[in-house]
Amino acid sequence: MPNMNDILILLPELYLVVAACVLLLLDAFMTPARRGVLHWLSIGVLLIAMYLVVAGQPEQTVTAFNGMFVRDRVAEILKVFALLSTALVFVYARPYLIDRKLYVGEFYTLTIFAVIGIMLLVSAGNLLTVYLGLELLTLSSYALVALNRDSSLSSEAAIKYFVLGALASGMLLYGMSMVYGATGTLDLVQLHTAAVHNTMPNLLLFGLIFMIVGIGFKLGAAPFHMWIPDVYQGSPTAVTIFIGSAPKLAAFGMAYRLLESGMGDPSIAHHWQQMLAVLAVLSLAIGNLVAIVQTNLKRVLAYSTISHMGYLLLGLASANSEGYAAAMFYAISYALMGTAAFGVILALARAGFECEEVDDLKGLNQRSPWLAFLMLLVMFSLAGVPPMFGFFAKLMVLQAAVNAGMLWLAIVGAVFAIIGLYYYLRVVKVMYFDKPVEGTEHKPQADVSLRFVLSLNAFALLVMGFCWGPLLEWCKSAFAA
Amino acid sequence: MFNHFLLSLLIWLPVVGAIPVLLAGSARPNLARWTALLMAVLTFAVSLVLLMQFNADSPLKQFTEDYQWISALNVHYGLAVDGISVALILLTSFVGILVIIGAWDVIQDKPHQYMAAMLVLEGLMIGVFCATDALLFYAFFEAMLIPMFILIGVWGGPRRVYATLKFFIYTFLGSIFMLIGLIYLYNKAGGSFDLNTLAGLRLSMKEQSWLFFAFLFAFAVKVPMVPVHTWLPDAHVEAPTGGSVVLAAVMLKIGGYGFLRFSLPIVPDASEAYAWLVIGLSLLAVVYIGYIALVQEDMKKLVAYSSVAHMGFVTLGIFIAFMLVRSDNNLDAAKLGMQGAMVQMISHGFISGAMFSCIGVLYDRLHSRQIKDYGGVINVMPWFGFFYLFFAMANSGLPGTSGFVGEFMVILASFSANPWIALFAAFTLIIGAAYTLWMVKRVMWGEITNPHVAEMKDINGREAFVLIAFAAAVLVLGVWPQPLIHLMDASVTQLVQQLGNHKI
Amino acid sequence: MELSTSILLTIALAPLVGCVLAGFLGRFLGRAGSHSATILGVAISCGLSFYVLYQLTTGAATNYNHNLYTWFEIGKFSASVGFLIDRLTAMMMVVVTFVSLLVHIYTIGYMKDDPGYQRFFSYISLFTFSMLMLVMSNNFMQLFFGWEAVGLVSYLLIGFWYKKPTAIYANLKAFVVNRVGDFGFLLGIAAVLFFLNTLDYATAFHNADTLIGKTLHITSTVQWDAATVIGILLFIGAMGKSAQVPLHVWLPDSMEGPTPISALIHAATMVTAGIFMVARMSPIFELSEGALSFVMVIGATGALFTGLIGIVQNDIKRVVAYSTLSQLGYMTVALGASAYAGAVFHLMTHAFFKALLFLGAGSVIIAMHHEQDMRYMGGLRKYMPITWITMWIGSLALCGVPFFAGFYSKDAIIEAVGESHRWGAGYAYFCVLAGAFVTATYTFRQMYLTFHGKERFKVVEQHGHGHHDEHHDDEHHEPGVLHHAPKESPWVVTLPLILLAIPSLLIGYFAIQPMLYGDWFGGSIQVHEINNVLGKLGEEFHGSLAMALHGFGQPPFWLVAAAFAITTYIYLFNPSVADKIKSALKPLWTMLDRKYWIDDVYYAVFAKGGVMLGRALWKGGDAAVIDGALVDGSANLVQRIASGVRRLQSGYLYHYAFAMILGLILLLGGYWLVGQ
Amino acid sequence: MITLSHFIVLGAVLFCIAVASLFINRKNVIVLLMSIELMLLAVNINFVAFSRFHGDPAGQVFVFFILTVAAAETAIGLAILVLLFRNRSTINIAQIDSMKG
Repeated sequence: MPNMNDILILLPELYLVVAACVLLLLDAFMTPARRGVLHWLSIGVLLIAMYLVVAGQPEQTVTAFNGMFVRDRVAEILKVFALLSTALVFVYARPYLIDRKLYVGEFYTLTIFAVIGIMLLVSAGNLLTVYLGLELLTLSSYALVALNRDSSLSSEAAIKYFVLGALASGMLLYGMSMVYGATGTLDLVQLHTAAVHNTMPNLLLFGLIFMIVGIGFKLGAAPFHMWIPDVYQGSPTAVTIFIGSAPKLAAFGMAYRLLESGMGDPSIAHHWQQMLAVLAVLSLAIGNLVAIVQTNLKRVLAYSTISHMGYLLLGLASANSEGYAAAMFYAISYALMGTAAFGVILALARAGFECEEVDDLKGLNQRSPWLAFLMLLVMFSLAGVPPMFGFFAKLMVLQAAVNAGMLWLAIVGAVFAIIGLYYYLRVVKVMYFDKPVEGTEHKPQADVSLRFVLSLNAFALLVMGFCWGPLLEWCKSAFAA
Repeated sequence: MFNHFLLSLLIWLPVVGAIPVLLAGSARPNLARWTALLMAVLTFAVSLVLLMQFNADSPLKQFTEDYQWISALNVHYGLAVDGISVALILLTSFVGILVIIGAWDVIQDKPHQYMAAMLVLEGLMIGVFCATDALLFYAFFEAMLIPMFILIGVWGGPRRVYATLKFFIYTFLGSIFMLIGLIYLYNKAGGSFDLNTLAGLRLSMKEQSWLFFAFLFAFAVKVPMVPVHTWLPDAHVEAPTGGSVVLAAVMLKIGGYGFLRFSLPIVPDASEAYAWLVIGLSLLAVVYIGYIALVQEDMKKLVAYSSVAHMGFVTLGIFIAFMLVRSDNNLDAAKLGMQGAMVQMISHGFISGAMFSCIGVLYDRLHSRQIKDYGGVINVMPWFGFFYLFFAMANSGLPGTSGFVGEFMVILASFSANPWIALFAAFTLIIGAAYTLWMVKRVMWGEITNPHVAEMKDINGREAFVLIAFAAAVLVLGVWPQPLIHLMDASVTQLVQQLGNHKI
Repeated sequence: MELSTSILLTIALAPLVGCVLAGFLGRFLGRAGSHSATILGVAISCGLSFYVLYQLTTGAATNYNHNLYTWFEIGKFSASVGFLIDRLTAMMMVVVTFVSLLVHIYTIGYMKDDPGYQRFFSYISLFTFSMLMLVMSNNFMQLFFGWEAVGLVSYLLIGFWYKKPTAIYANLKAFVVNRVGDFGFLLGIAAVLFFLNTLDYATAFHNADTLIGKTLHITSTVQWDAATVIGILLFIGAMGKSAQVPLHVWLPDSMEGPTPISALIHAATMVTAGIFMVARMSPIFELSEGALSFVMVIGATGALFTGLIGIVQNDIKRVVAYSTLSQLGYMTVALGASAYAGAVFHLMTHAFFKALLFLGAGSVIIAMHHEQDMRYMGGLRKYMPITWITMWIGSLALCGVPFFAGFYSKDAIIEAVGESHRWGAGYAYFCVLAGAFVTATYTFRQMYLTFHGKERFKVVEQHGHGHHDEHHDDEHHEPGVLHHAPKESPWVVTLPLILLAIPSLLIGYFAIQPMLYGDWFGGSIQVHEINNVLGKLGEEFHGSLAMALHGFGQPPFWLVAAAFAITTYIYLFNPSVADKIKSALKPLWTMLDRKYWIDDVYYAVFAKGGVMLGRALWKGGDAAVIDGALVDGSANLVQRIASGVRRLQSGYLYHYAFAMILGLILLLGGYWLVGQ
Repeated sequence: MITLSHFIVLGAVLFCIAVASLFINRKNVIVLLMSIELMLLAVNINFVAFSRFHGDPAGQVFVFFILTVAAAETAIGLAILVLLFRNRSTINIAQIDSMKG
């Protein structure tokens, strides 16, 4: 029987579920004019959840519901940043949603449900919880992508996302079934030991491969990346920014739970290490190469995401505590960079103008030097140029890879960093070196909260370049043996 | 008490100083200019304090600052200087003032951003010369690219985008491999980026070779050495005057400095084994680039190519020391070569900075850098002509100017290693004079053929100040280099002694 | 008692002060102020130089050798700025400052209408300073400083009229050719440092004997004698500066500069720096037979063959220029024969009479309104008697007619070469002997064409045309047409002529005994006993008078006399013969007129060829291979790959699904392969 | 005798059919939804078979969850399908390619 202690461990998630339902009800009874209340309330809900996560964090790792749910440092950090980036998404998205008549309660509730999915996923202690968390997240995401019901691109993106997502979760489930067949357990902790002494190693590894396909899809690693560009482009930018940030943390969490908690024994780990390395190389190559020839800014960022997931995989593939810390560090940095990058796009978009093309940024420094400067910070951070946060994140994963004896992988990562540099610089070039196109001199959004928070977000990338130590230590402490 | 944070002050004063400059905004350009000048002068003043407080007789690093930066990774915020660093810091802060004065009313488009970028650049370059932690060094080394990228891209010429992207990506390409090398060393050293610790590591020849090429690639691009030099002419041609000045005067030196701080102490055995390669490339820079400079039609490109040729002496001087120490055990000749390389770095900073300033003066009047558009400039700009000729002579290594000192010492030292090396190096006397003076002939002398040249006005007080400052530096260094040499002597001696340590 | 440092410093720096005053403040000082300042500076230098020479000659003071300050000090190597003053130096200082002073004065007249008046004075004072630094140096570094600094001033002065295309071509050529010499010179200095570990003269010469037996590894099997290498490398520097074959091509072109500097720099002082340098380095050169033979052969070649070109020149200054080349050859031959004192002695006498000839030529040029072509002169003696007489004195001295200064120095050289048994001495002896005939031929030809015979110019009085306007800037006047009758030059021009004529006449008579045979130079010049040709000659020397009288019976004199007879016949009595000879010896004449095609070959190979090579390397190496193929090529390659990969993202759902399944198969297949 | 491997093979065959139809079918989106259902059913067979094999009920519990989620998934899928048809008047997969590259 679940006892009170289990409930307490699950408190942030339960709180969010209740809050989401309340918000849903509120939305139903509130006039559209007072939707601002809902907006701020949603942000407040997320921040309170963040507080609950941090404040209720037990000293030791604890589990609830017979190990179905794990509350450890890893989960805590991932949840904090998932909630934080979602709160940022809410702040950035509002003017955009208002302009497009998408300023509806569903956006908030669906997003919060997706966040609950993320939180469940990163805390999963059982294959079943992994599946449930994942589905909660993805089902909400499908709906979010299709939020703009009148957009044909949106619905195209949604159907692609849906079909491919279903295929991926089917494969994940198929893999899980085989792992279950090979070991006879769904519990990840038991799986860890059972996996070593199983009687059907081939079946286990077969299942592992199918699970990696699921993980790869969630991360958006090549060759399971095909949905990313189209979904990023087709979704309303307010949704793209969400899909591009918090779910990456979830994907890392899922990979960590399945691979390290479940299959982390070195005798098995070396199998998936090699597979992840292959995925990493493919992601780096495809992401960086194809991004060069993109003209749509959202697609550029989509391919950039793919390449960044390649770097994240570098850390994961190291399969040691350092590597996990580096990968988590990377996921966090990417979540912050992704929200900031899309935040700038949101700040520039207006009714009837999406600011989707790279060329839409032409001469931004003339029109709005401040936003141009923020975007510059973000781009250099994404490119991994010191002293920006993104550089140190790259440094950590490269270091992890070298330390794990995968020097060649680090070199591949380095080479593709150079190719990737080009398209980030191209964005800066467009903003700073090109003259504005006549007639496109849109004023950016004047929303104070957006500008203020976006500034904080972008400057955090610079400031974190100087004091990334505490965060790194926090990440490392999560994986300390 | 001041000394405990003197270096930090030097680095961060201009960087933080850029903020009020930026805030002055484009609406108040003069406020921005004066603030920028104030910051640059303050920085120079602080660097003079550094020079006065510095004990040149000690080979030890001084003004040490060492704080744990990222304890999780054992990265330190470690700063310290030896004589070589002090000299380069002085050069940087000196040039820092002159580029701001030089850009005063030349930059009309967003002057506040220009000045701010210059200040940030200055601070970061000083940071490179101070860092004792490899990661900190790397951070400064790369961060520098951002303001320079903006400077060339925003205020540059017609092909600025191509040039600045090429500059950025080329340099990044070079250094990213160094980063991998540093990470490797970090792991090897059990988790330290401290340069002293890295220098004490024992490394097999194979490891050293890989690391050597990683470092070589990074610094060879920066210096730049043949054949990875092609970004430089493009960057120079397109950069605004101030950008070119800083690029040539200081940024290239970071390549040479990197060799001293990384290649020599960390991988001495591989450096010895591949010294022939670097020396060969250096000589190629002198001869091959000399011929290319001869036929340039764009003044800036010509000076850019001549920079490549002159920087060849820096790498030659540094690596000739290996042959001298390891094969002949001729420590004094090695010191001579190394000192020559150092003096050449400083001197080239002044001369190339001055040459680019001169071309900037011409460009501001005629908006052309093509040699063929000029001719007979001396007729209308006699004072300018004097400076132009003076710097041209310095560029061709005339004794009495700083351009001679370094090359002289390097040639003397390389003769001790191998007369053939000296023979090729000394070829600069001929080809350097040929390309520089041929340009002078076509630009300065002769009848005025272009009517626009006839309307050009001689330099104004601001331009004269910049040129006089450069000229004074070139002359003083040329007539009496000993103070500079003394400043660096203890450090160079120690470096040369370290060359003898085998690390296998 | 030693010489006083302050006096020496004053000697060196006074002209520099004059230079700075005239150069930077010339606009405020005005013309008179500028020339006064510079002349005062040089006059102080000159006076003190004479005083120093006096002190050293009388023994009132001893040699001076001290460093003023350290230029650099690195380990055991150091270079300083300092002075070494012995009799050799003092003599050079006197020659330099004396000629310079006279040229300064002369310039007042010669340049009086030139807009660059102040600039010119500034330059020649700078030259005096540089030359003094060169001769007074006590180490190789400072020597090189002076060496290049005089090159710089030479560059500036040849291109003084910077609007003239020929002038700015000539100065570039002069500088670059000199740099070829300096290239060797610098390597020579490097070799000195390598073998002797010092740049200081005194130490280097003291240890010079340690060079014996040392070799330089050229390749693993070839080794060259250290002293020979050093000697030849240093001498390459002298070949550039002293215009020895094959680096002589710049000197005739340098006549594009104003005449005073042709006299000062390109005749009397700068071009003799090489001779001085070799004499100074005698302790090193003495160690190498090979280097000295090299010196002798080069010098002899120059002495004869450049003189031949002088015969066919029509430009009055170019004749003197080729004569300078030839005389420099004589000096070099003397060096090669170990007759260093003879070379230096000839250097001194040559400085006086050649300066005289140049300044005289300048005086003629003033009178002819800057017409330099001798074919439009003739019969000038009655217009300008002082110039005429003084130039005859100079010419006779040049030809080596007994009692004139040139006789003593030149005859000594010829005899010394005759005494020498060094490899190449026979060839050299032939060259210098034949050279005597050649010298006389072009000299007398020049004198006759200029001062004697019919007037080949017309005077067309032209009024209302300002004198100033049609100065040398006016290049397009009709040849041979003058607007005023030629007249004698003002006193500032003639006074220097007279003052130079005196030593041209007398100095040889008085100075030969101590300088050549009396060990006046003391330890400044060191000659090994077996090489001491002058010592042998000294045994037969019985005073200047006897030598001159003896000279009348010697082959050189008869060669001069023969030349005199031939030229007198041709140019005074039967001018048409000249043209007949010219057409009869057409190929020979063409060869001389084209200067043995050396300039053409250099231009084609080094200038044109260099530019072509540069362009090929630039377009082929940098632009095509490095930038085109490697840099932009790889960027394009990446772009092309990217465009290809991009097409995989087809937009079709079933392709996306297929890609995922392919990925799955890839992982499965990889696992299967690893399993195998 | 029907053994575990028969079930596994059946699951595998079903799974393969489902996956294959996902990319072989180029006409109708509804067929895709059906394939997805089929894929999940294949998984379910696996789970039930393994659950029986290990004597562990957890696998069967998993199946219930999968069935529930599949229902939700299909609901969302159909909703998206309606949207798509409303916006484009077609549900032909071969025509859904406005975003590519």
